[in-house]
Amino acid sequence: MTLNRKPPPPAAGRILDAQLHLMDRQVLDVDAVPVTTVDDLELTDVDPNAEIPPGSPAPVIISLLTGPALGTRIFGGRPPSRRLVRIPWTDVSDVSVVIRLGVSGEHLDAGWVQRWVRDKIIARIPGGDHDPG
Amino acid sequence: MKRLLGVALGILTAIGGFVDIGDLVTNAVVGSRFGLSLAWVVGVGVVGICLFANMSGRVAAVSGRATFEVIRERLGPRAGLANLSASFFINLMTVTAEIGGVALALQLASSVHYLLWIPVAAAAVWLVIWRVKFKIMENVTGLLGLTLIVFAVALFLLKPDWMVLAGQAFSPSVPGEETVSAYWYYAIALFGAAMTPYEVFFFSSGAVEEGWSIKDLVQSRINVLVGFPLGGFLSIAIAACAAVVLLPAGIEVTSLSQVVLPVAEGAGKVGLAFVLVGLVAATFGAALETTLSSGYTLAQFFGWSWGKFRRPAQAARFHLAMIICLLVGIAVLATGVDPILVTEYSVVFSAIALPLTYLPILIVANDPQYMHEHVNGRVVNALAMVYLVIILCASLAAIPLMILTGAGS
Amino acid sequence: MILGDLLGLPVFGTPSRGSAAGEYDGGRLGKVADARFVLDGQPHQLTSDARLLGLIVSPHSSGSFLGYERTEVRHPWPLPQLLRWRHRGSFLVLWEDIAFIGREEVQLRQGFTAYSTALDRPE
Amino acid sequence: MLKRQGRTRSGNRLPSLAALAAALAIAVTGCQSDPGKITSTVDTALQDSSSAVATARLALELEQAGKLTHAATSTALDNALEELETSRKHVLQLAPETEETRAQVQEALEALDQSATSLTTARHAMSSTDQEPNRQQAQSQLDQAAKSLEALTQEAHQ
Repeated sequence: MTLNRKPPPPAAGRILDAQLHLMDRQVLDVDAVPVTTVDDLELTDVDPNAEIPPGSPAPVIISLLTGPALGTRIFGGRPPSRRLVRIPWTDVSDVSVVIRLGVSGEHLDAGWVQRWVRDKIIARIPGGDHDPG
Repeated sequence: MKRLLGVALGILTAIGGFVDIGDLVTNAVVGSRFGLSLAWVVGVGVVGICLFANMSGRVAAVSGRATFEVIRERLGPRAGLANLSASFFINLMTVTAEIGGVALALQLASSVHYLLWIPVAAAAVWLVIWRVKFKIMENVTGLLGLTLIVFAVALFLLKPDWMVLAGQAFSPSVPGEETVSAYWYYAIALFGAAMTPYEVFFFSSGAVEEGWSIKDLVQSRINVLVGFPLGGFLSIAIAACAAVVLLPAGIEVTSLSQVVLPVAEGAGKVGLAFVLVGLVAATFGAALETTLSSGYTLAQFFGWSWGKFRRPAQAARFHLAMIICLLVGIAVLATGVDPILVTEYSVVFSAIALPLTYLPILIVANDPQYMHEHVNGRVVNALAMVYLVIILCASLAAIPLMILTGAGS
Repeated sequence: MILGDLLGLPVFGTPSRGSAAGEYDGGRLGKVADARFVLDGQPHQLTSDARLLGLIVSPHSSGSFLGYERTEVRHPWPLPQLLRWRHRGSFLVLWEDIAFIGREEVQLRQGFTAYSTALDRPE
Repeated sequence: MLKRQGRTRSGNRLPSLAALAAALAIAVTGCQSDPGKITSTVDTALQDSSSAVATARLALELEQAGKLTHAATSTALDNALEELETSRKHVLQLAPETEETRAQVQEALEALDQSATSLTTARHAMSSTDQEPNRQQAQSQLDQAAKSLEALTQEAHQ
């Protein structure tokens, strides 16, 4: 059973399980405004056709994925790489119950739908740009 | 006074959940056909919704996470999407029905045909969502909805035989002219109505809207313990009124106009005035609750920015989604479909979506990463597991019973 | 590489000649249930690189643990017990022991070590 | 392409959904011409109509006692009339084949027509300005209709 196996050698940094700590978590920008949910993760490539040479460096997370990645994760298939909407891992500042970014969502690719809906529709309706009440 | 107004969220949630148009009619139907012999279901439902609404409120207050974020995190995208589809579909049906309900209530007050009121009602709902502060919205609709207490007053004025009512309620049996499957169909409908998922979506999101934190945990509990039992009390009062006046007259409720007749008989025109205000407020409140819930669930599943505390432009997709929901609702109603029929189905469908909603709440309420020391206690967990089993049974039995009874007819 | 593609892939051992037919003898060991990362890579302004520490392989199900991979989460009965039973025999295999990650399968190196998946350090 | 558990599972769900939809469709449409179906349709129609007539009687009574507003009373009468029309439509759609069922449907239709007339009278009484005689007339018509509906229902149950 799980509990009887020996524990792995201690690691030097924080441990994150992808499914538990990262996938499907809410992403907030530096001003705590929701940006998206983590729909998938992109890692550095591993050659799928050859054996991994012993001692190769381990893959790292390059970016959080959103947009079409959700559809393919649910229904299968794979979007072309250029259609993936990415948030670079280097923008991530903290991983807890939510994933916080150290940058504003305003300039991220992941925010374009929000910006489009806002500029083309919502901001044009009277009152759309005012505080409620 | 502050404490008193502090329970507005609970009251609005419960009124929108327990005495919305579907429940008003379902309760009256049940009263006019089964007397109070199904009152126990309301009791079971009230305890269940208190349990899970309190949990979702606690999760929201401690971790700042609203319910649908938690659902997606724990169930993953596939099961999360299944739940989203079911919940969103139910929400949309209910939004449609509630707008129809506001229109029907206005027809009762004005005798202007309800189809003419529908655009007015939908526009009013949108304006409140677009411009009115959350706090004002919940206080006004919650307080006005309280006038439905007139159902209880009318019941007293009708001077019923309390022993007979108590007998029906406490030693329930299936009335002679009804079938056992119809009895259980309505039991599930009432249970589903009491525990409709949009109540926890709304309550937990409302807690985030109001910025609850750990120091508001007591507030959350008071909200739950005042709001939902009050909602349950109102729905039993409605059923009892129907049982006292309509059942002996051989009237089976099919429309809202029949629901108010017992109040008129007991409390006259004054009572009628109160009940009309209450009906408009309750259905309007439910329309707000379900429209907002549609936006909340979508936004939380996809991680969009949401909330009435933000400017609409800062939660653009959230507001756009709600506008589309309202337009769809108007379009459906314009076909002349009976709004009451719509909710009667939605209540049963909601029984089916229940397990996928309440399981993740229960799991996260036990997770120290979210809850720190505020995880569930043993008693709450034991009760919640019992309810999960009940919920599972109800959701499995819902569709077969619906087919078997021809939706209760 | 997209993580979603990796999750759920079947995991095989590498057949070893000569050794006694043990439990990891080239057969199918299970499916990739999760990927474990450690924040100890190259430091950046905001955070460090998240390096793939290893994969969690579950013999019976690649479904979610619903959060019960952490041993300190024990409530409410009987959910943790049920989920741990569903994932019984699951183990962590480190990156160093992974021989091959293809599009259809993952293969482990000969004589890899199966570690406990327990994750109960304070977060 | 990857083969995922979830996808095959959701693939299996489709046929069962289709079966469910088919079952629903059968339950809703039913079979129109068998005599048992006719009897139960007539039965339901009579029940719904007597409920509608009873509603109208109660509403008129309350209005005359000054307990119900004009608007609420007319709405109640409108709803009752709609309910009656629905019942009538259901009975009219029946295709009785035997002599016995034909007579049964005929009788029911007569009672439903009588109820509709009485409800229409009541509705007119509500909207006309010279009130009293008209309302009493409406009320006695409603009483009559209720009696014939009850007689028919009892006959069916013997």
